[in-house]
Amino acid sequence: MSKRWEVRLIGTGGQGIVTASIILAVSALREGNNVVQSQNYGPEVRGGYSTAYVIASESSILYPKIDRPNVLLVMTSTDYEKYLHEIDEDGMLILNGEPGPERMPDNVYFIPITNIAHDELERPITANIVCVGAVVGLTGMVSEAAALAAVEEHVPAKAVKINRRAFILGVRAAREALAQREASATS
Amino acid sequence: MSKRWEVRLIGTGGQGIVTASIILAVSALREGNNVVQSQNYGPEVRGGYSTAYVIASESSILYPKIDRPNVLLVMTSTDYEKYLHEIDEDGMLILNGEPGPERMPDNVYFIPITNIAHDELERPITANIVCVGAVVGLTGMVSEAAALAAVEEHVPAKAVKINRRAFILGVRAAREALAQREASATS
Amino acid sequence: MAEAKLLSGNDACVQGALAAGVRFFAGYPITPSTEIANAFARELPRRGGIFMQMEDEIASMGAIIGASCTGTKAVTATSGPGFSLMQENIGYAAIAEIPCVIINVMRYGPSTGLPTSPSQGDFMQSRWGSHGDRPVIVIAPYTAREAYRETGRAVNLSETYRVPVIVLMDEILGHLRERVEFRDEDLVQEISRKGPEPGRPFLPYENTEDGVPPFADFGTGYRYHITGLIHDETGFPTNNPVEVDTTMRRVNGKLELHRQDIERTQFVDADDAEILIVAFGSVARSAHEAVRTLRNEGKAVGMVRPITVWPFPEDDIRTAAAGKKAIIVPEMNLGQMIGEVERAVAGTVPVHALNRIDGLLITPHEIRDLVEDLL
Amino acid sequence: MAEAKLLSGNDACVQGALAAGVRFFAGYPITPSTEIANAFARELPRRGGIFMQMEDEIASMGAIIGASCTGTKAVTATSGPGFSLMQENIGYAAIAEIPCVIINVMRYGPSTGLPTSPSQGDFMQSRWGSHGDRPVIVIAPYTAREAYRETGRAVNLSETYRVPVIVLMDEILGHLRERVEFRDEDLVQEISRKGPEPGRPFLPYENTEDGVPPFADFGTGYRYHITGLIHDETGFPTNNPVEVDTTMRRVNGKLELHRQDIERTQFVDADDAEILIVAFGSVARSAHEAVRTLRNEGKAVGMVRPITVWPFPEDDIRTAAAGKKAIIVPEMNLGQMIGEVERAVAGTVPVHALNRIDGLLITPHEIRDLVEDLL
Amino acid sequence: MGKKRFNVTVDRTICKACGICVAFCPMSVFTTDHDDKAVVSVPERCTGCRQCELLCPDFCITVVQVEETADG
Amino acid sequence: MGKKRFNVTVDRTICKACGICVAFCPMSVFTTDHDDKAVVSVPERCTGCRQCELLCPDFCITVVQVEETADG
Amino acid sequence: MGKIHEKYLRMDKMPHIWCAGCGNGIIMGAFINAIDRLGYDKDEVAAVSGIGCSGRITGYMDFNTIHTTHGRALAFATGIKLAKPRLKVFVFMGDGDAVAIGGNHLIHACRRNLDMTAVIFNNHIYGMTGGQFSPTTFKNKNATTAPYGTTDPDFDIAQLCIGAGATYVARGTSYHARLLTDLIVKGAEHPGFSIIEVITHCPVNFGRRNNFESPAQMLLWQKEHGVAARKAKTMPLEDMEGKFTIGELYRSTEIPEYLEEYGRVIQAANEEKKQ
Amino acid sequence: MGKIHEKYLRMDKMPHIWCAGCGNGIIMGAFINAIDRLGYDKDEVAAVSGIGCSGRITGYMDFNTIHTTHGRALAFATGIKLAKPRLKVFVFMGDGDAVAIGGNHLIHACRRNLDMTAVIFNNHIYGMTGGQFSPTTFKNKNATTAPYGTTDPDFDIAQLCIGAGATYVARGTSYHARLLTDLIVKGAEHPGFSIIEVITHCPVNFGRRNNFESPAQMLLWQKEHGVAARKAKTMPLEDMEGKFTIGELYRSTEIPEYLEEYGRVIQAANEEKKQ
Ligand SMILES: Cc1ncc(C[n+]2csc(CCOP(=O)(O)OP(=O)(O)O)c2C)c(N)n1
Ligand SMILES: Cc1ncc(C[n+]2csc(CCOP(=O)(O)OP(=O)(O)O)c2C)c(N)n1
Ligand code: SF4
Ligand code: SF4
Ligand code: SF4
Ligand code: SF4
Repeated sequence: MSKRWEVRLIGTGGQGIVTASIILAVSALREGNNVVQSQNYGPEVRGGYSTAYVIASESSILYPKIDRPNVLLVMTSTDYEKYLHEIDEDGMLILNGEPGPERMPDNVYFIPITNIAHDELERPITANIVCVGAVVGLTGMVSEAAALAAVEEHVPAKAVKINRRAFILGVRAAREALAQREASATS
Repeated sequence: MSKRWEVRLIGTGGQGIVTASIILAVSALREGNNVVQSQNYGPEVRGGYSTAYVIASESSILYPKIDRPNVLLVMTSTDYEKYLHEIDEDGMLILNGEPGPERMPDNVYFIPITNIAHDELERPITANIVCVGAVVGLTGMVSEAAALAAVEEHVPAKAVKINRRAFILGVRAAREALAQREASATS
Repeated sequence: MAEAKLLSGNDACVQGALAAGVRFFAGYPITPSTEIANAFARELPRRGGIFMQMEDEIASMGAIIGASCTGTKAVTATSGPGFSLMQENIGYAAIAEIPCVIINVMRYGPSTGLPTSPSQGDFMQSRWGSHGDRPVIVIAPYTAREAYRETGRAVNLSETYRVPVIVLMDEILGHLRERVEFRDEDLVQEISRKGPEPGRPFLPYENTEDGVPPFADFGTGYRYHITGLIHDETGFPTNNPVEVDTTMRRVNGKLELHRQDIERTQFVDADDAEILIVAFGSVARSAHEAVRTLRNEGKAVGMVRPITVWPFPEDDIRTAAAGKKAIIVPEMNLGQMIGEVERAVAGTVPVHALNRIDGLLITPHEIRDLVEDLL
Repeated sequence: MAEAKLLSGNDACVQGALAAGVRFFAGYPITPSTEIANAFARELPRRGGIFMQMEDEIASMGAIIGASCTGTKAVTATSGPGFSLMQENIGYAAIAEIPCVIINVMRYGPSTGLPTSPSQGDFMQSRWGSHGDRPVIVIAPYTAREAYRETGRAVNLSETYRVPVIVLMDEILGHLRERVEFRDEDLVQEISRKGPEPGRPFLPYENTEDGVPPFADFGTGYRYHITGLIHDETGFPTNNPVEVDTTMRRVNGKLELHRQDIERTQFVDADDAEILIVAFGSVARSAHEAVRTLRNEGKAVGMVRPITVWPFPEDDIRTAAAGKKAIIVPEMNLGQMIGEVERAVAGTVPVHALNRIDGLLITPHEIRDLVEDLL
Repeated sequence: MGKKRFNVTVDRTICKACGICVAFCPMSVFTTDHDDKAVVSVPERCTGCRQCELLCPDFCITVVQVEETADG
Repeated sequence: MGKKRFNVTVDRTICKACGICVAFCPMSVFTTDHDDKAVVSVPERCTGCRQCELLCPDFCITVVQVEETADG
Repeated sequence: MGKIHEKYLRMDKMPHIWCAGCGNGIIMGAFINAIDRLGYDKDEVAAVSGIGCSGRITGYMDFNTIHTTHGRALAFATGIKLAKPRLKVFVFMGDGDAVAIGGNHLIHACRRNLDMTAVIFNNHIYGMTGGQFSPTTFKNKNATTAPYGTTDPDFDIAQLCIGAGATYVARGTSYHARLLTDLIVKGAEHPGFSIIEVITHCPVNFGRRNNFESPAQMLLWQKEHGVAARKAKTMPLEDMEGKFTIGELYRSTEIPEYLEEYGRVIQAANEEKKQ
Repeated sequence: MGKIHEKYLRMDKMPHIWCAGCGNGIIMGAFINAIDRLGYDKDEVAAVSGIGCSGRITGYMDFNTIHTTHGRALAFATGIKLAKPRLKVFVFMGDGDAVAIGGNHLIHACRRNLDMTAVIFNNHIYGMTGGQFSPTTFKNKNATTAPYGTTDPDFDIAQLCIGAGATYVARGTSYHARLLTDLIVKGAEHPGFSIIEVITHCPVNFGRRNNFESPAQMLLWQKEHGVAARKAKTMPLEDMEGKFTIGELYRSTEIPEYLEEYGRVIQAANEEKKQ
């Protein structure tokens, strides 16, 4: 890991955003990186927005905050323009949903996270693991194997199977999105 | 009042020592002096020793404590040797009781305060006013008139008469003691 | 007001508060402040005011803040242990900007300590006792006459600047009865907090130029919100960094804008002194006495006495200290104000501590001895 | 101990405390310290220890003191409002010399403030929050690894010196999970208070040479008395000035005797720096980051980080400051530690404040900018 | 006079999708949409008991009696 | 065997002259001296009820049963 | 709510911060209905709250409102009422707020009998701090500080208040919202201190951990376990097992209202002054 | 006392600081008689007190003793008992200590039912601070903070404790010293938290201000106004007017002792660990 990864996830309370970020953190850690993870508790907002983040880097991480993430995943909105200015210049923005018809900037990706969890997995609660897959698939910040191991560690024993699938579907959706982008770029 | 008077009274709780000191203070104040008065509360000792003091002076009183009083009245003991070293060089020590047969230092006076209150006044509670009379009579630190007025102000309306007598008996006992001392000095 | 009377420090505080219009007291007894509660219990009902004995000091502090929300001037009195318990709600009063006065008659601590012995051990606590940054004014009188006048002033400063004001007494002053003869300058005025300006929209935490927003008494038609959460100008909670910063800098900065009005410092023979004593409260009486004696002997010594001890009068100290040979800071604690003095003079003058921590007042003698050593 | 794990600051505190032998926790939930209570609730029963949720913070503090009287190592955890409420009993622990550890995960104050935002607003309160003069050790870690090690050390210092020890965390550290890989130097030893010496008469508050009397656990055959009144060597109340002075000077002076053992300061590129940053806690992470970047650019900047923040390492600061061009003190408050730094350097080096009070962490950027301005 | 009629509305912008109205409407007037927010599906069944109004924690629901029409 | 006999003593050095024993001894064993301190005046009346012992707040009073003498 | 909430709530502060399905909103609705029924002018109502989710209620209601410190709402309220008796003072507290840290102020308020009305939101958990057990959590429940299930015995708030000398004690639920409005109205009309305990629900921090699938299920639990006090009296004891009574539980007029008595003090003081 | 006091008191600390005739000494006597009867080893007894005249009791008794902060004795005691359950923990508090500033800790101790015994010295006044009224002062009494007579309603401590869930509640007086010893013995033997309220007297700060001429008169008042609980049940209500019951007032064994229950937590935790 030569790059310093700064990944932020935005969701609503109960969506498992914090767990997703912990899984990313543990994956990076297992691969020998330094890592910090935290979350913003809303201003005492119960059940309101929740944001979590991970920083992973080979060198030690002192300043523990993210000013502009290089990966931002938003579960709660598809309004990419609103979030574009929050990321780093060469950062990546991941949104939960289907892309609209208009042409998007190159660094914006849509992954239908909720739909995958809801329709394909029939377990909405696994959306956060789909997230993990999506981030790993799109960024390659950690190996899929490390991430999968971390997923298995952080979900209830009874739910390992379904979450493994969730992760894989997330990765797959990411690959598709990347392929599509490549296609449209070369087209 | 050219002198700085530092008067300390020692008694037990309930003997009215604090009131006595306040009366002395008010008398001095009425005669135009500066005055401070306070008391030591025992170390949370309930019903234990209580000591009160007055400082009166023409000039302003800044340091509000007495290191060595020039008048010390002790209600609770007749052991004058114990208290002699607590007073100022030219201070006066007043003890509650009858003098013993031995020869005493010139600055020690015995006034049978309890006896006067008990036997002559038949109101033990007036002992503190006898005290006031004794101090005023022995020291002349304030005029008897001023002291008497202050006494009348500080006792319950119903008890003015008896306390006036108590004061007068205190003064009288003081005069007798002075006369006696003079007599023995000249003899 | 002319007649001389014998007045204790504690009673003088009560008289001063009443003269400034205080009509509410809530407290919980504690030595050596209890006489203050006793006197309010006697005096307030005579004026139609409320004396309330609460279940503890936390509740007392809550009750006076509540009373103050209605526009009623309110006071509590306590000593060390109770003062510690009040800190959370003092912070509340500071950030919600509710005027109120706390009289702390210091006794020897920590914990139960020596309940009937004096101390100046709460000097730093009075400034820093609450969590978070909070403004506070702390005033330390040194005579009964001053206890009267300065408690009155405490009430007025609290009303004027919407800030809790602490009157820092000690056991000696509280229990000392002394001759008091009020003069014209002792007259306590009744000053009340400024209200909403008619015809102007009311913003309960308005970022006014003088740093002090108008106050609307509960029940007078302004239905606004008071909270101990950080709030914006409307009084409602915010965590927007800009608004948070604005509110906190205004609330904590407003006293700085009015230092001149708030500060009060006494200088005694300070100008031409070689040795300067910096002292407050009852210890300053000993210091003053020492100065008097030494000056009579022709020795060049003087005193600076912060009456408003917080905000600490660092400029006064710095100015007075310039060119002196040494500074002495006598305190009935293990060295608290001395830190502020050291900071103010920043190494330009050597600063000497004189601490007494045995429950007894520092004597003029001890101070004189040290002055003579240093001269 | 070698495997790397992801550990939050709050959890690290718990692990460190357990490693040092803590078997009792009493607390009352409060953001952002609650995870500490949660973790103790899970871990203590597994070790046969007691987790107790009390009715408030005052009771929590009382309960850990009580538990400690039996020889059980005891901890509580809280944040600003609760910390304010604990001050009276912290004073008690200090004067009665009962070992105990208080973890204060600082949040933005005063009052309810911004409960989920970080702050360093309790720096001064941790030293001065109780009435009277009381000793205290305050330790401020800056990583999870250090939170583990320093909480363990806090327990041990508390046991060794019979003094309350405060672990001063903040919201950022408490909630930050980070990679922790313990090395040998992180190993937390189990040190227990010294007991009565067999064959020697037991004096519970003996005026020992090292300032620390032996401690007899309740129920082990020494029937002595503990009180928050000032006491003599036997532990019974006294108001004899000589005894009072002796006890108070010993209790408040004992830490001075062991400064070397208690103090811990980190120096980062401080020797040849022209500009020195003095910072603690999470702000020191930003400062450290700034130093790293600036040094890469060849700029002569360094950092001194007090880990033990109280007693304040004034000698370390003074020595490190000598000859520097300027000192910067960044703090998430309106300027608290800076006062100590100013006092330590006594005007020999200009000291610059960098305060942030909007609920956000000071960034390395801001520090770098100021350094560059000053270079 | 015929049966009283009521107009039931849900303010979708503030509905938090808690499901209370759906569960407690005795006439099953409500169903949920894809976001689990309440939808007034069968308003004509409403008897005006106002249970939904009272139990909605977010003040989203308004039940208004409809003026009887002339031919009511 | 005859009537039991008791030895009643008051420790004058610690007696605070509160008057409780005087008031509550059912046999009026106690009187007071010039300092109002308790004096055991009529010890032979003591029946050993120990009321004085229980009620003296200062632990001054001891009631001890006297060994019966041979001719008792 | 018809349009009542638009009259009494600060609409610009809505939506409130409470989680989906939280009982706090229902109680706020029942409360403003009570105020409407009582016909109080908004300017003469003072609403005082402590810290907790429930404590946020004062931010949403258009009265003279104050959000105090944790556990101390009653102390502040006491000052307000004494200093300006014409204000109608209502105090809102969570169970932690009222009977954990604030227990002392509660029992003293009960004892004093100053004319105020307190509403306790008893959701059996510390909501705001994320689900620690409270002094009213039943046995064998899950909470973050009770990972092995709770063992502490719980308070019966109504009994506690009665023992402390309260003169009006009622219990409602958020489910029985109409009854709750009635109880608040009666409490407010009672001359003296009145306590209304409201059994309510925290779906997020209590429900999720304790096998309640939805807020509705928790309301259902209230419906099924709350028994009208009158009815309970005639029920066999074993049928009440695990249930709780609702309605007016205690009322007495023997103890005079505090300020009435204080009037006597003022009178005595002034007579003495005249002498 | 025979020689019992020489066994249990720290004779070198005598005479104690209490005023002449103060009830505190009598209660201390009754207490050490109880300990003697219980046969506890002095080393296994921990005596915990708060601040007040009554709080000074721990200084005089030869046990493991601790004099804590005002109102907090029960909190300290809770820590001691939990950390070392084999200690027999006794807690001594004044009425101000126990039900003014310390009220919250008292009700929570009642709720928790940890096996300790609390003795409350109810002299209806703040003695140590010189005679302010307390939450147990009756109406129309004189106190330094009630120069026009008290108006605050007073707590019935026993009712308060019962309301809070206490499992053993008794009331004695300093006059009925033998009964008091009995009640303390029974309280100590009760498995759980036990409260013994002792009606006692402060001749100096209550008596003198309220027309009691002597300590003896105050004891007499106790004798005349304390009615055995059993007898009271059969008495016409009007005869009880102004009187109070003494004896065991409440006892229940329904609620398990706290540490017993906590044992279950430890067990559960260890089972989980093993898994
Ligand atoms: C002195 C203090 N201690 C602790 C807290 C943290 N705290 C905030 S709310 C709360 C309890 C919340 O529970 P409850 O009172 O039942 O209200 P709810 O949130 O459930 O409505 C706690 C412990 C605080 N704010 N202040
Ligand atoms: C926090 C705190 N507040 C107040 C006090 C002062 N104080 C000491 S004892 C006491 C009350 C004494 O009354 P009580 O508890 O009934 O005991 P008694 O002296 O009558 O035995 C008070 C208010 C204190 N020590 N600490
Ligand atoms: S009750 Fe209200 S918030 Fe809940 S689903 Fe229905 S309309 Fe939405
Ligand atoms: S009861 Fe005790 S203290 Fe009182 S008079 Fe009798 S012997 Fe003395
Ligand atoms: S945490 Fe619980 S009590 Fe708080 S708002 Fe959410 S559901 Fe309501
Ligand atoms: S003041 Fe009262 S309670 Fe205290 S020792 Fe004296 S008589 Fe006893």
